[in-house]
Amino acid sequence: MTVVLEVRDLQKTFGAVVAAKDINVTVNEHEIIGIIGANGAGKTTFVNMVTGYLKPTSGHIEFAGRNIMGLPPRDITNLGISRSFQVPQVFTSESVFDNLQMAYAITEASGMGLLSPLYNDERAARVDSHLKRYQIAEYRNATASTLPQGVRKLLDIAMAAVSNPTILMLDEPTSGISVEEKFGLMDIIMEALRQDETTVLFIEHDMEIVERYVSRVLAFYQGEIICDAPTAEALVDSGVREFVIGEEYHRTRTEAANGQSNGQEGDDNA
Amino acid sequence: MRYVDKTVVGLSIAFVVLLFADFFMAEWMRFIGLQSLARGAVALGLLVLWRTGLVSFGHALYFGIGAYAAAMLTLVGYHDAFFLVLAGTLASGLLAFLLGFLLRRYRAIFFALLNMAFSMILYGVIVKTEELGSTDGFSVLTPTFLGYAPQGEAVQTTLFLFTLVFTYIVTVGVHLYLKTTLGGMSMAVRENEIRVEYLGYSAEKVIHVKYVFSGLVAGFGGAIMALAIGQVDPDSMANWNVSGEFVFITILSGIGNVGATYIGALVFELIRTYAFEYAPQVWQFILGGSLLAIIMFLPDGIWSLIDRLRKSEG
Amino acid sequence: MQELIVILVDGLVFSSYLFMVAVGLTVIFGVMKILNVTHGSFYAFGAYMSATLIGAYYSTDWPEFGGFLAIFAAALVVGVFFGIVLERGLLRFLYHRDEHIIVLATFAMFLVLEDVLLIIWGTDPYFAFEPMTLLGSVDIVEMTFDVYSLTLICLAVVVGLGLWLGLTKTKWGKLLLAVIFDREVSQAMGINVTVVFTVTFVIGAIMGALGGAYIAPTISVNPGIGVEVIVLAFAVVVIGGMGSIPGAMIGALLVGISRAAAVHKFPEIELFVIYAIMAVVLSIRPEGLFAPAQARKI
Amino acid sequence: MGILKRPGKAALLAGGLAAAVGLTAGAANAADEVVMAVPTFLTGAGAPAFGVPARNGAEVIIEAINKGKLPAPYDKSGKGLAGRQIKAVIYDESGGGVKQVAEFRNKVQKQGVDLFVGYISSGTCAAITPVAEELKMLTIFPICGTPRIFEEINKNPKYVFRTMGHATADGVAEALYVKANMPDVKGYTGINQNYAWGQDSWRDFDLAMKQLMPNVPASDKAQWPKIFSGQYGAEISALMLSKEPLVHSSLWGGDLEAFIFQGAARGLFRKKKLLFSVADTSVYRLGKKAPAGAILGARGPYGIFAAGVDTPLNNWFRKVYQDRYSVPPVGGSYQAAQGVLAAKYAYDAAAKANGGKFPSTDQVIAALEGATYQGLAAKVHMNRSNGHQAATKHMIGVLEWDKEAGGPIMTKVTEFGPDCVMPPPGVNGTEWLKGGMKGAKC
Repeated sequence: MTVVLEVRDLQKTFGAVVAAKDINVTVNEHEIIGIIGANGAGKTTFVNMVTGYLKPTSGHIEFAGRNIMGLPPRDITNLGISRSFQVPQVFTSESVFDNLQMAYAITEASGMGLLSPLYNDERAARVDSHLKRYQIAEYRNATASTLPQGVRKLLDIAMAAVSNPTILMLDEPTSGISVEEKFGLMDIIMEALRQDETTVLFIEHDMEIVERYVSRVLAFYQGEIICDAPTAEALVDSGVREFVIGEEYHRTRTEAANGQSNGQEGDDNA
Repeated sequence: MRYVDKTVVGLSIAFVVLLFADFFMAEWMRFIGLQSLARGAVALGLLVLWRTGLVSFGHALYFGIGAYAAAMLTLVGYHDAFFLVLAGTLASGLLAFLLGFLLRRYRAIFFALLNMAFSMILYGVIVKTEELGSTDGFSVLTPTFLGYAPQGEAVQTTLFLFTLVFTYIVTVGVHLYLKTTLGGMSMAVRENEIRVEYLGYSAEKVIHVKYVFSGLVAGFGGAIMALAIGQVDPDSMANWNVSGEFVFITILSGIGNVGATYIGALVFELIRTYAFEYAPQVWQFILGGSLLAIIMFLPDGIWSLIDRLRKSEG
Repeated sequence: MQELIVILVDGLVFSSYLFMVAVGLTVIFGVMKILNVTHGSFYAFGAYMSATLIGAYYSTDWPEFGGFLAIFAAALVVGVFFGIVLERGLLRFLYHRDEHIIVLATFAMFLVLEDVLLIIWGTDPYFAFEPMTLLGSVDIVEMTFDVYSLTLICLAVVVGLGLWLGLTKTKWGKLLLAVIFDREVSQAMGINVTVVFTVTFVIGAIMGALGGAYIAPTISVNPGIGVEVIVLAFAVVVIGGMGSIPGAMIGALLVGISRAAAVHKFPEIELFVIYAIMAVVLSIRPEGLFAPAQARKI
Repeated sequence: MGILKRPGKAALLAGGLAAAVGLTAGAANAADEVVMAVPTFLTGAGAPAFGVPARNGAEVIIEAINKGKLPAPYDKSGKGLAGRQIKAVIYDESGGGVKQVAEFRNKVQKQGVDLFVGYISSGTCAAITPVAEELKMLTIFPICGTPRIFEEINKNPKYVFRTMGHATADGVAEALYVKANMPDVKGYTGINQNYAWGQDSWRDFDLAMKQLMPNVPASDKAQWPKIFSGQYGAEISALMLSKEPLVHSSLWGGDLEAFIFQGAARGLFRKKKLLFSVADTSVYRLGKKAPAGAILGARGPYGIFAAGVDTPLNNWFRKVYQDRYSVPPVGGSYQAAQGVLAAKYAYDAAAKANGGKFPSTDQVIAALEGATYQGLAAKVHMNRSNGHQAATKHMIGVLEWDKEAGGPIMTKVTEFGPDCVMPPPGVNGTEWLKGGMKGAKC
């Protein structure tokens, strides 16, 4: 197995607040990893640091054999780590097609290519096939702001996947989605990403989702990783049960589905 | 499928019509036309920024630099319009490139006001420079055109042709540019910078490119203005209310189409000219009143009238 | 030593003038996020109204000191009238629009009011020097100063402290801060944002008018005085940080004292002082000395 | 960014609009009138000091010309300009040179103006000169002062005239007056607005002083307040602390009045001798507030300096003006009136030379070039710059309050002949000053 991402001794402090401490993770190619933890445990901070949105206070992040710490998100994206957002980040007043067309254009064009027309038939064909894979083709001409939440989430993830990244980090792909839709949504995403052989890390609160799609779990508590183990092992870990699942398991499923609008953790939607 | 760009067609027809009209137009109208082209060019630069979600309240800075650069070169013996306009354009572009490194970090009202602050600094520098006539400014001699030195009415006719050709090229260029990936990124940056970053491109870079671009066309407009009027002075070229007029024109035009900026500039000139003529005591009242009326009742500018017209037809 | 003290006094007087001219602008910006170009008109109308009322007052044989009341009455009349008319009659229709559009609307309104001013008062200047004459002069370090200008310092301190205390210590102020912090949440919490906006705008307008009204006795009230004030107030507010009252105070002090020093030491560069300070501050802290950083980092 | 379906139409519309409006020529004017454009400050700070008095002065004269009611020596030349009525187009000079050039073209090409009599700001005059020559438009500048008009901008004017001495004369006359009346002065400083005209005023006075009183030092801390700043606290302190007893100032209008209020409250005028080059614009308005004892100039026998000139023309003008506007005429009123009189003189003289027929512009110009005509209170000699630049006598005096008459009055007035204060024909003012004012006939 090839190591694609290696994080060593990552620290992040905001003044006196420690948001991340002694984070050490190694990610192998084609792994599907679930990131769990209570609100404010440091999950989004971790994703923000790896994707360059937040600069770690200290530590080391190595991706594809080079140190990417301190690089801005665009450089990290271009190197092959992409991400989606808990609150979908799309071009709200544009159509779904235009959103993806722009995503393709930015991904594909560089240098003088930026001065070639935005629209071309080949690109349009790629956009349409992408729409089909994420099963949102029927919304092709709808304005992004009018989309149902699930479709908007799919669009957000589809845009992140346009560049065919080595690693895709999904920040709570199922938050704000009704229980009935969750598995359908995840099926679409995971199938598309499996075809692309993308390595996936995703933040998730729903343990059923974690159990079903994930091979390995990173459990966060107070800025630290308290457990890094295969899914089955992690879910019975005492620390995880006490500090992560304990809370989650005492909720009913509906509450879990509706209670995801956490305002404290992360600031990726600032 | 052969795709025919109707804006290009429209601009080309207008270009040809005006080209011929140049030789028949009343002198005062040609002069108003020249000013409209010059101011419209600045508004075009603002349109490009506006589509990115940014408004500058200080583009008199680039207008002024373009005008003064061209005018100052005439002081040291250069008179060729091609050279002067190119120099004015590039001087502004260069300044925009340098200031862009700072300004691209700001958005919204802060961006608008920082621009205004820089334009005021230029204003102060000019007022303090007695060699450049301080507040009086100085006159710009009639330019030559690749060795051709027109006299009398031919000066304006030639200058109009010259301006028309370059405005046409610039405007079609801008229109085509807006259809490219980089041009289209205006929308992306305006809508969601975070997404642009996570698609792997720098939003600041997009803004910087557009800023330089708007500086270039504003400088172009300034240089043309200096040659058309034959005079530069800080109050008409670099003061804050001049910047306000450019934003006025942009609002008047709407940002729907590149050609609209020139119509907006023309309407602006006509309002001002007629207000000055028929109500010399209250021309500011009329100007301000028209602006308010447009803001209140025609929020998307003149272009929206044309859109409405089209909708009602079809 | 004498020169130093004189510079300080001159600087304080000019700073107070700048503060009085800028404070209304910063109050309105702070709460409503509107850069109000009409501020220049408030100043001009305040000055004209003040000159008119002072003139009317001194044509009676009422006690001389009452003339000062005319100044404040003028500021109130102008501020309340224009504040309500402009906010209710124009701005409220524009709150949902781009902030640039609102600035431009106030610019348009300024143009309109410039001519309204001419229609009401004509082009002849108005004098209202009685209050200034009344207070006489005083010698400090063998330099004669007129007392009226020195009272400007007191006025600036009172206005500055009053606004600051009003904002931080009163219930109203706290409501205001809530609105500044988050307009929508405040609305959800039951704060009547509409009233807050109207009141803020009126207060800002009164401040602008008070600047003009109080300055009127020391100047010739002329057409065009409003334009000059816009740029000056704008510069002070940008230096101090837009929307910050302490910022406006620091900005005014910085510009005022530097300018006084320049006048005494290097009069050639006087014109430049304000722009130079602005350039330096902007290149180091473009959001101004006291405003929270607004630049997006991504 | 919707794809536009029929954008060509709008562009066509614009082109068509432009062409259609453009192809219709400017408004035709009645053949029996002369359209005279009178640009002057109607708005802004320049209006009360210069613009409105100038407009009033021009209006009084134009009305009298049209009715044929001017007193001698214009009482026998009939109504109007060479028999045609003047249609005055009075408009605002505000907005800077560029805007005024645009407006000039509009007035010529669209409104069919026949001649211009106006412009107050040196900046506007400088901007207008080349355009007036290009458009072959007879243009008379009655007020603006910069010598650059005929020294730099156009040395061979054909269409542009100025009917008043230029600013160099101010500096020379002031320095001559100081030399004669304050021979022991220990030094001089200044307070001038930091813009083109203020900068020129100080330079000319300074140069003239250096020639006439080479041992009297100038302060290196002359004050340069921003124009229209209105706040002079620090400047007044600095002036009071300076050791130079004489203060030169070209402040005008609202700035001047504010400076006087603020200076008077602090005793500046008791401590320093002030020399104001254009303060006559404010003396009547200031009344008792005007600083008695200050030296005043007005670049000629205008305004308060003309108060004692007892000619039918001047007496008539003062009376009509006072009756109509309830204030006495000031410098700007006189100067504008003098500009209109130049047109009256030139059209009538040209008609006479043309056998009584209405003259062409070239004939009018020929009549005015090098002419000497009667202004309101002095002869105007058009004998500089190929007959396009006027020279008149110059007057400087000390302002006092006349208790008996209850008004301001000039005392200790010195008259300077035109050839004493103006550089000789063909000589650049600044070089003339630097070279020791050779050829001055005082």
